[in-house]
Amino acid sequence: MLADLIAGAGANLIAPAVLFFALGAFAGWLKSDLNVPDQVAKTLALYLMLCIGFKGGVEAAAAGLSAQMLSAGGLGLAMSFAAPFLAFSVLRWISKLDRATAAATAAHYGSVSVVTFAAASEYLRAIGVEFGGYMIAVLALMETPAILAALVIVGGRAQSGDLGVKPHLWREVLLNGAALMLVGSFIIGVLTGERGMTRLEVFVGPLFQGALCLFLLEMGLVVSRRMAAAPRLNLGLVGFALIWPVLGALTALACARFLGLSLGDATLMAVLAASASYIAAPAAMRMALPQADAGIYVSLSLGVTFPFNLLVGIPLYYALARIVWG
Amino acid sequence: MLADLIAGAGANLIAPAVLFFALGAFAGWLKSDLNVPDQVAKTLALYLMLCIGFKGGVEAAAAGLSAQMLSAGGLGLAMSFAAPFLAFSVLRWISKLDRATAAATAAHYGSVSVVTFAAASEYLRAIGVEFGGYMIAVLALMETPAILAALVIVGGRAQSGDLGVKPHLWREVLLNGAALMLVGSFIIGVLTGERGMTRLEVFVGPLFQGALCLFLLEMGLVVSRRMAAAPRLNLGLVGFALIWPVLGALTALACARFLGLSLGDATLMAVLAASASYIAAPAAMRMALPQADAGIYVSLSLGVTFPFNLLVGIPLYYALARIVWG
Amino acid sequence: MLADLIAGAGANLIAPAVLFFALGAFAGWLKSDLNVPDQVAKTLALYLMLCIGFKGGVEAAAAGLSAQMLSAGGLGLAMSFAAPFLAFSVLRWISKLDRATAAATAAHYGSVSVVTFAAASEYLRAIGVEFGGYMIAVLALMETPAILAALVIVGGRAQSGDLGVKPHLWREVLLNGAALMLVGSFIIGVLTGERGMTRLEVFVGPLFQGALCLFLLEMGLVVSRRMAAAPRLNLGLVGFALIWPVLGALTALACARFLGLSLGDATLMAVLAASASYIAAPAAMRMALPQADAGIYVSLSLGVTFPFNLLVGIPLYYALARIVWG
Amino acid sequence: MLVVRRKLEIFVEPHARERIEAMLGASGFKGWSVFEGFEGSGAHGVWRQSGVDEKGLNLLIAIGDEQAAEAALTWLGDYFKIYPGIVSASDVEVMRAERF
Amino acid sequence: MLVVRRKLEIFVEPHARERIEAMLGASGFKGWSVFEGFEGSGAHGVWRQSGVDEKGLNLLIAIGDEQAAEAALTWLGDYFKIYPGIVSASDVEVMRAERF
Amino acid sequence: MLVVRRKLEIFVEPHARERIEAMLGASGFKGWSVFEGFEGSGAHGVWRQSGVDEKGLNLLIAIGDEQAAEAALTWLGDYFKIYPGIVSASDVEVMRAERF
Ligand SMILES: Nc1ncnc2c1ncn2[C@@H]1O[C@H](COP(=O)(O)O)[C@@H](O)[C@H]1O
Ligand SMILES: Nc1ncnc2c1ncn2[C@@H]1O[C@H](COP(=O)(O)O)[C@@H](O)[C@H]1O
Ligand SMILES: Nc1ncnc2c1ncn2[C@@H]1O[C@H](COP(=O)(O)O)[C@@H](O)[C@H]1O
Ligand code: NA
Ligand code: NA
Ligand code: NA
Repeated sequence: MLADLIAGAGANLIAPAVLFFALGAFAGWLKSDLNVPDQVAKTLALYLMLCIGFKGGVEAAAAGLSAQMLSAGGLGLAMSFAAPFLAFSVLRWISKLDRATAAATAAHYGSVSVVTFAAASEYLRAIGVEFGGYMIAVLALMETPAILAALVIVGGRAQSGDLGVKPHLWREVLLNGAALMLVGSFIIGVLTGERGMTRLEVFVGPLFQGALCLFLLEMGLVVSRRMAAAPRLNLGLVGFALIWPVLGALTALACARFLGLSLGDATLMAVLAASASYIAAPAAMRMALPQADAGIYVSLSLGVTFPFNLLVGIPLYYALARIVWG
Repeated sequence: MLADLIAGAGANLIAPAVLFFALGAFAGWLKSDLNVPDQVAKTLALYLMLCIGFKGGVEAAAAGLSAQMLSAGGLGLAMSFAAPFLAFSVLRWISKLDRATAAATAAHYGSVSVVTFAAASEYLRAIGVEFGGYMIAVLALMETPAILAALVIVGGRAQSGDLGVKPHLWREVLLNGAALMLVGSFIIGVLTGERGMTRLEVFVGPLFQGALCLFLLEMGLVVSRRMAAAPRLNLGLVGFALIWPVLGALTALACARFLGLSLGDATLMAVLAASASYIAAPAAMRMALPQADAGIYVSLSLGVTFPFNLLVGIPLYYALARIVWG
Repeated sequence: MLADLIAGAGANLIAPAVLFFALGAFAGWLKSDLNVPDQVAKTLALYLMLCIGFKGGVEAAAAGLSAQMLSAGGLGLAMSFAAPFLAFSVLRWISKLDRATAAATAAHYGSVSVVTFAAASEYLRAIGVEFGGYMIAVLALMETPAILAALVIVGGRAQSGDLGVKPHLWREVLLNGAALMLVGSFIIGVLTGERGMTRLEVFVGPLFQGALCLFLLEMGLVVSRRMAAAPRLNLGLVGFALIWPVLGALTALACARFLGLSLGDATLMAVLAASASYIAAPAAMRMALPQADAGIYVSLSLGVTFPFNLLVGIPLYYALARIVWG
Repeated sequence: MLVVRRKLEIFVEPHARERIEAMLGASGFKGWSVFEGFEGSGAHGVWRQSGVDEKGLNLLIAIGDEQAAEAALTWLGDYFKIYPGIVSASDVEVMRAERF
Repeated sequence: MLVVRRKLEIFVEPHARERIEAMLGASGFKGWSVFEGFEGSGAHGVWRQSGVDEKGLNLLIAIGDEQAAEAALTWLGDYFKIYPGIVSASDVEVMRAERF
Repeated sequence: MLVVRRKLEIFVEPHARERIEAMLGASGFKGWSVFEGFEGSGAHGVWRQSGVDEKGLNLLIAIGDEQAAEAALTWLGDYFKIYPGIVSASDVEVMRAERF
């Protein structure tokens, strides 16, 4: 078992995508001028959404509706909305974060990271573990509730007052480009099914791996640049960013077991619970809670939790799932 | 027959590329921040030219010179130059457009849309209808004459006077990047033939579909953004933008039949006649006829005619061609 | 033999990538607005590094350490460091270049061009000549020493004095993005080996050709734009830019023969010796020797030597190698 | 032929762009242009446009008359109390007074 | 050590860039820099750089002496009678007077 | 409510960006923004950002007080003796004086 775990972790660490992340982080640490231009990085992100959404949609269409799917969706929604309340309390308790920053951080941990999900699904594919295409729909469902939860927590305290931010905020939360791309591609996958897949096979298949490498290279660069500039991360916060994901993953596994999800679905569920948003949530928080300290919440989610999940978390959650699934 | 037509239209509507166009239009309508960065969109356009040109060149080289090819070329040239005169008269008659705006709009409808052509050739490929690679040369031939015709129509009336615009205008018209890329790639295709194709097969083949999806996504966004800002489109103008293409397609089919073109070639000929330029023509008109209202001509060609052809026109023209070809 | 040479040159000239370079040069000469947006061109460059490095790494891992590899590396290092001293003397002798410009130019010719290397390896692949993956490591080794040599030549004479340029310069020289990407991808290739290759096969394989076409198109545009603006290239300098590469290639072949390298490795060694840097060296020289005339050194390396090697040099060096290898 | 008008240069996070454009129109500006920043530094720390995270900066340049500038500056005074960014104002000369 | 010179900021459609650069040189400017806009609004409506259609805006910044600025403004006065765009002029201080 | 401050616009090659940002901080500027140029012309010839070769230009805009500007201009005076580029200075009005 332990040997398996170590082997799994090792295999993960020498996956090209993970190594490109390390290369990026290393280059950033050395202050090299290596970088993926911003418009290309944005397009890669969009492309990853397209692939993940489309493949999920095609598979979901092939599998049809199922009870598992509904269970997974319900569980995802519930966890995404509930987690911020718990995370907020924990953060206030272990750190001296002000309410706004604590709420904003909590929103990040309730929401999810699409790239972490992508890396996890590649990991499962590489080791031959199956999972449902509808997990992409679950992913999409989990992006927003956590953001709403944070707004509930802060309540009337948001300062953004009467500068006309409200309608823009709702649009940002519900219609941000990445989310729309994911959901739209999922629906297109469902509509075109296998016929669409034959046309896009190469585009969403073998290319995806390479694009993920390039994107993770840039993420590595961003992470190390950000950590070099990050100011006030104390031990409590870093601890939170490392332990919360593991506890989240365990909770997700327990619930998934209870609901009868498959091993693959449960692993992805755990990954979603463990992952923290670094696109949708920060964008919404900058608008809605400008008094919160972005230096904290982005550093934690992008700088600590993301690498942890990518390097250690994914194989760990899978190993834990295998223990639970026997 | 009618059932066939409806089935064809249905199949077209659930082609991934068409659905991504719809996704873009929908996102734009909701004012989502979804967008394909401009440098990437420009590169996608260039890449589409490369693929279309190169594939056409390889096929044209394999087929050699033929009478059909010359007929198609001559027909294309003639239609592109003649159409603007007719369109100009019609536009002046049905609407209150000033001469310059009417001439500029007429130029758009005489010229052609490469993306519409690309979508049509994908449609034909998907349903297994063959067409000649030289149709790409016809496409290239049809870009410019319409622009010259518009300048003839306006005659000395152009205001751009002595600001040194002339040489720049000629360069823009004859050597614009997109046209050069298309023609250059066609020639490279002819020169390298099958040997070149074996090297670029994956690059110009399976990738093309995916790139078309991304590009059409952005086109959908641009179309709905533009229509939201479009001011004064009256019923007459919208009617023109919907009916002119169909009449143009019918004329093209009749001539093609008369000249003995094949079913596939004739369908593409109809698509070319029906399509309206949204890159080359607007760029030239902004330079040469600055007094013309770009809000009109781009809204009509990009906002009305392009979606119409993409969603309805292509399968319709093919169905009509099948009726004529028996 | 001569017939072979001519056939080889002819085959090279109708390779798609070479033709796209010609198309770019032609479009630039006509002052067309055709261009590959800068962020995309930068990404293509990065992507070429990724592919070259990764493929080389995978092959090097499969082959293991060898004496040939060490010989090639040593030879490369030595040539890259020694060449600038010789080139400097020759340049001072044949032209009236000031010391700084002569030293900067010499640095370019001691260093190497990755794209020339890429074109050469595609050429060898197309005609079925094998070469070692470790040649990529040799390529990487040859980028920097020439730059250091130029700094040694100029010695205390650099003006950049006390504006804090030193640490930035070292970082630029040793950690420039392109070099790091190449070396990093090579190491990733070594670490992931065949397993990594199965995942990235399509991404680094069939796509590479197409990306090279697009990148060379942009290079053609840049070359003709630059040559249009280039001022004072006299016959002596142009002669240097054409003859130095051939002599460099011959020297490399002689040494390679002496060291017992294979035909493929020797050809690439000759290409490396013949090629001149147009990214790493100019960037370093702009920083370190601002008093040197960039109009000279970039025009020579990018405007004269690069096209010469691409169009004529590569098949020529291979033909020469075949004569030597019998 | 040249007349004096006010030029505002507004540096804000991208999420505010749309709102500020609406405000400029409401304040009486008849035109503006937006540029994208590459990197920078300020009271809220350093940033660099990356395409991976949400960071970025837009520069809005708007030339208009005194009243429009006044109105915009008042709005921006409130805005910058809670959001990052700065604004600078200066006099410039333009042609075609009726256009501003 | 600082001397006063004129700075022009010229906002025009991309198709005019080359012509205007030639004009600047002919007017006596010894240098200029061009930037690309992202989006904007004016008398000719709103635009946004998209890569799909031909829209866009270039900002040319040119610093030069009084005569050069005068000559350029005269040319631009004619230009803006028929093409979209604006120009603003202002005084700036620069080093190395002989360079401008 | 508005106070006068100095605005520097510094046009330099990309390789100098980092050094100049460090210098701005050391000179007392509390913020700056960087933009990327598209093409241009000057005493060192014409350039265009291409992604293939190393050419390019960065525009750094920094608003600060008199002393900071003075210090930066002195440094830049030396810098421009050997490297390409220019700097222009002008007065602008800003809100929140304590921020500059
Ligand atoms: N003094 C300044 N000069 C130029 N740009 C500034 C200045 N202060 C702030 N900025 C820009 O505005 C952004 C946000 O400012 P701040 O709210 O001070 O962090 C910074 O990151 C800079 O890009
Ligand atoms: N007052 C203004 N301030 C800043 N930019 C402007 C202004 N007026 C026009 N522009 C820019 O110039 C473009 C063309 O102007 P116009 O001819 O007024 O449509 C606009 O789309 C803006 O990008
Ligand atoms: N007078 C000027 N106005 C605006 N930008 C300039 C001016 N002079 C130089 N530049 C910019 O600074 C770069 C380097 O200047 P130089 O050292 O004069 O070649 C030029 O390529 C332009 O982009
Ligand atoms: Na989560
Ligand atoms: Na047409
Ligand atoms: Na060399």
